[in-house]
Amino acid sequence: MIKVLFFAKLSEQLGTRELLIESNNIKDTEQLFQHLLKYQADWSGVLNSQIWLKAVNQSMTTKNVVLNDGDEVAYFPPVTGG
Amino acid sequence: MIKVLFFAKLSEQLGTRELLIESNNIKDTEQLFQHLLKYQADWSGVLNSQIWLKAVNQSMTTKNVVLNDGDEVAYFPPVTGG
Amino acid sequence: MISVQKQDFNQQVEYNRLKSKTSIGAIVTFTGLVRDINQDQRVSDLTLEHYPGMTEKCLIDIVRQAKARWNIIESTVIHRIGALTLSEQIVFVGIASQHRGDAFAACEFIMDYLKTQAPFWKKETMESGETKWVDAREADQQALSKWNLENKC
Amino acid sequence: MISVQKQDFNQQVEYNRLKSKTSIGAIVTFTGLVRDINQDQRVSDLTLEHYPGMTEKCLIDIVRQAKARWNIIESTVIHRIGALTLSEQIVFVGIASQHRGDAFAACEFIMDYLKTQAPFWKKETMESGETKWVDAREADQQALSKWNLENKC
Repeated sequence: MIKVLFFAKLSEQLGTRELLIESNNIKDTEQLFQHLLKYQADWSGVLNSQIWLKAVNQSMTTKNVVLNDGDEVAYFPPVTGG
Repeated sequence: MIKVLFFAKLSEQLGTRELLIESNNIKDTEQLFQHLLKYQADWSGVLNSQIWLKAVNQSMTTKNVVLNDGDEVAYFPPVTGG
Repeated sequence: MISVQKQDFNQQVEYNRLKSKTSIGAIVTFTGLVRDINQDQRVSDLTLEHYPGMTEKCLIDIVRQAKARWNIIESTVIHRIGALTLSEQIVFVGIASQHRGDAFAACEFIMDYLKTQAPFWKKETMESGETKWVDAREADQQALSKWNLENKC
Repeated sequence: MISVQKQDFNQQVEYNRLKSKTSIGAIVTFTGLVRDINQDQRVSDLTLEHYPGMTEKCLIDIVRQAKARWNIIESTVIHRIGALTLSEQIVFVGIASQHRGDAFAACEFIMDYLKTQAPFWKKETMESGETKWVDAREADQQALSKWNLENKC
């Protein structure tokens, strides 16, 4: 299983904070994103509406990362703390 | 009269904190310094031993400044507060 | 010390914690507060969301990078989460060093880094009652660029 | 607020004074302390001499120049004089601004300026009992040069 997390505005727009996805057919974050685009009818609109940041196992990355069972992938807007 | 002040190490070495000097023959800070060099036997050694800073009427300056009766001239080492 | 917390913090307590050794000659503190106007709108409250686990990991990494660059004797980073009102304290960064140059640079570096890399998000409630997720500022990205970072959180 | 004083100051009191308006989003404080080692010698005490009148004039001018360069909502500069022991507070500079960039820059500018221009002198007593006037540091001159000052005190 891949644990997928959404935060802040993205979480609100998708109406979802956390998902568990079967990892059998998902080799990397590129495939995960393609999977999420079709996950629900309106998700592609939200996911393509702006650039979201991505963290794999709690490290931000802009690369395509190979995924293994148990990995955690998070998507979120640019951060605004501090 | 010109009020002359010495601070910190310079004051200790000259053994003087404050002097009042007749301003009649002293037109500017260059003449004042020449006057101080001869003020006491050992003063030229101290005054020439390093570069001292100078403030005229409480503003630092490296220039030769014209002096008037009532002016205040201070000499001191590089500052070390903070 | 690193903390992500709901409760408020106290300037004197944090200052005293930093002032722990006789080798310390300089303490710089930064405190971020809820401001009344942001991006031209009047704010009355805000809520801070975060990514539990990653936030702490990211703050630890930021402090580690600061310690690799500057001489730091003590450091503190506190970031609050949850609901905050006007003028409330959001974030505290404190650095104690021998010399002021290190303390100033490390404190500003940590804030610049945190602002663009640590996973916190602000949602503002305006005086009008409307709520709005705060947009990231280009100025914050620019502030970070001056440090020539290789790795980010 | 500008003060040259013998008595100690309190971090929380000064912080609260700076945190005076809802437009403030950032507070940066600097505190300088008596360090145990200076220029490779173990220090036990120090005495601060100053030029009464000129010191205050100089600090006012430094703050005025900082306000001309950055957005400053509140500012405080306190410098102590007289006898101080190890770890005692020497100087406090606090800046409150809308944004952190102004607060950091103004606070560091004031310290860099004060260090080379304000007429204070430190005399240290070493652990050995020997006393010594502190030498000015080349690093402080260099720190000042980055601000491209036109007029000095």
